[in-house]
Amino acid sequence: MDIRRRGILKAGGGTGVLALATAAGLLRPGEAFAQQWNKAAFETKSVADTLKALGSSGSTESAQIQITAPDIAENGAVVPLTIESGIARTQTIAILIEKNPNTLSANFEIPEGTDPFVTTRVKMAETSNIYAVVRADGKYFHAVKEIKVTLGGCGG
Amino acid sequence: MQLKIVLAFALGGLSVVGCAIRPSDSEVEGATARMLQTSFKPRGQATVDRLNQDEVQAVCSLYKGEPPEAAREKIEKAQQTTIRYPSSGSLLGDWRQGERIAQSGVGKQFTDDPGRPAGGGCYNCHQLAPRELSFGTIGPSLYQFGKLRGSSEAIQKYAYGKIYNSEAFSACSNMPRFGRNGVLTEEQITHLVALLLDPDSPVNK
Amino acid sequence: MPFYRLLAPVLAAMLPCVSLAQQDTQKEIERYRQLLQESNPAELYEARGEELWKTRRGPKSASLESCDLGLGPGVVKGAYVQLPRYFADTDRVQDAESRLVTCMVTLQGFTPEEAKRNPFSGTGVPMVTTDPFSGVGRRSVMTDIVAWVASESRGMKIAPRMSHPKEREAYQAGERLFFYRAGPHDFACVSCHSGEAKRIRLQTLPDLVHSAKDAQRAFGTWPGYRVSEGELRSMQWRLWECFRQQRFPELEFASDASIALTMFLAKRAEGGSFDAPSLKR
Amino acid sequence: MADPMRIRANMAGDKVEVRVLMSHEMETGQRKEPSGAVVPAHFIQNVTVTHAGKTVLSAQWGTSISKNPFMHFRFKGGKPGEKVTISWVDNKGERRTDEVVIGGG
Repeated sequence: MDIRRRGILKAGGGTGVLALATAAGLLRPGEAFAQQWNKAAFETKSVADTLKALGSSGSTESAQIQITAPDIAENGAVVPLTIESGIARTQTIAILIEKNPNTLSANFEIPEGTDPFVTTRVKMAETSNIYAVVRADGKYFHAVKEIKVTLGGCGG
Repeated sequence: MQLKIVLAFALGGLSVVGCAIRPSDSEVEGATARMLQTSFKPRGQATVDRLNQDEVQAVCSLYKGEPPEAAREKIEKAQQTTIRYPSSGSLLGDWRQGERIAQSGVGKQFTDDPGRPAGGGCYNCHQLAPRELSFGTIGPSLYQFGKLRGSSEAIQKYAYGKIYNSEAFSACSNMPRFGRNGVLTEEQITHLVALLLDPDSPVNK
Repeated sequence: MPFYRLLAPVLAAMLPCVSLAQQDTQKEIERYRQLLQESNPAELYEARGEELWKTRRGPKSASLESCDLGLGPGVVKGAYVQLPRYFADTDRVQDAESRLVTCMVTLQGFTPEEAKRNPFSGTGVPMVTTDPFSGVGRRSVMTDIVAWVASESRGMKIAPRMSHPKEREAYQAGERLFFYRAGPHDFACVSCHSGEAKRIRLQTLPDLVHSAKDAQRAFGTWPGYRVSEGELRSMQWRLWECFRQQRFPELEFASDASIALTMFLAKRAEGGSFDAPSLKR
Repeated sequence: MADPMRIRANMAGDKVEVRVLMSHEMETGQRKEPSGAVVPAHFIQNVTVTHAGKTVLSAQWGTSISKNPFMHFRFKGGKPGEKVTISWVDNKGERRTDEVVIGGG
């Protein structure tokens, strides 16, 4: 994939209203996320659209973001993921699952004093790339990992 | 409801458990039969008469799947006579349909729609086409089954018969008697034969 | 059908693209299971179960706190690993579930039918789509309490009793049921659970006939939270589901056959470590 | 009412290590009942973790967080005996708040 080889993800023009408001300091981070839910971002159906809805115009691949997850998940209903960012002033960590019906899975706001590290479990519809998108000092960076999904069972 | 289990376990006065400690074998037999009668209820297509054993099932239960030679021969001989070959003649169906039947494990469960055809669930227990990595190992690998044996009429008859009634070839086999027990139709079995023997089938690639 | 199940055939077709040897697949799936061990949602069921044990319920508005699980009224610690066992008051061998039914009837005043009505929790991802016990998010008081009772034996040794004649009878009948072939597929429990490292598809099956280790690990990990269904499943459910796949009629919850089989499996697992409620695929 | 969360918060060096398990169906809205009726989406949308009056983590979630969600993270500035409070609210407006006392290392 071209975009990946260059290590750059393009999001197209436009800037999300929520991201603008946060960046401009109109809302304290906790408040913004405790009370708001970025409906537009959670309805996106591609990595590029999600980035755009999150307020990014593009993202650079970074080796400082680590995705810890199994290469193969026995069941797509529960896939354990740990994202850790080594990038200074990491502000948010978002999890995107490329082949899911809706791309954006979660967006974590990391205030100062909290490690840029989070573990959670996600559902995967099928074998897919997982993107960890980090906003640090207003800029966007990402890492990507493919996770294969298998299914077991015999009654079907 | 009459269950044949009592008879089954009384066969030849043999004890399944071996060394007899209290309670006596006949007490255990009685308790087991009573449990079968009181612990299962009919649901959907799975009626309680399914608990009644035929002779094969009874003997195989009694000997825990390892019957003595005489019993083995008796079963195989009797089961041979049950095999019905299709009236149309050809035993070699369509391997593509065979692959679908081999993949599907539905059929005959109380949650299955009895109006829909059952699958063979072959991949549950056997390796077949190499591209399917999710295969079971209860039965032997059937990869290259036809490549190794050819597809002569004799091999076709063997493969058809084995799927139709495995007990005719190997008493107390773990493999269901798909034809004899009405799980698969004669036509479905010919598709499975093609999956095994057709040179174009992925099994023989 | 959940969206991630609709794609099963597609996934199966995609597997050939996976240029991984079978061994690597197994190794990565092991790693997947390891990563999941960090946290087990079974805890949520155990917590509810403990609460339910102490909650006044039923026509008599009583809790289960004086329920005798075999070690005396109210003693839960270590009770599960000594079940099934003979109970003089009912003159029956009972497993955890059937004993809880007894307590719900005698202490709380439920009818046996009420106590047995909802034995398994609803399935988030229904494998059994017409299961009357399940509905989306439907909870099972029985499953929750069994989860807690089992958790109170975690780390202990599996130690079924075999002193009363009825306990021996249950074991022996359980063994016969294990080998009992019937139905349109000629299946018995033993059809799948004999032989070293046998698999159905990719799922490894415990050899309950020849391997004490397999038997111990199998018995010692039920109840378990099943990732594939998003539900906690009990030993009673395990047997019910096995018989469904065996093409038998429906196994009655807490029935004598289910208890006898549990007795047989517990005895086969004797001395093993009880590590449930566990986390399963 | 929603079930309590299971929260563990313990010191790990100078940081507080938090693990939380929530009881929630996390319905995707894409699943069908056997009758064919679509099971409506029901999922946690917002999670907020506070300590000493300050937000130490907040999150927005979609429907692809697994049923009975689990989350693990670390923050600085907590001491044993202090409280960590976690709240969630879902798309139907149901909410749940639980707190736990930070344990030693």
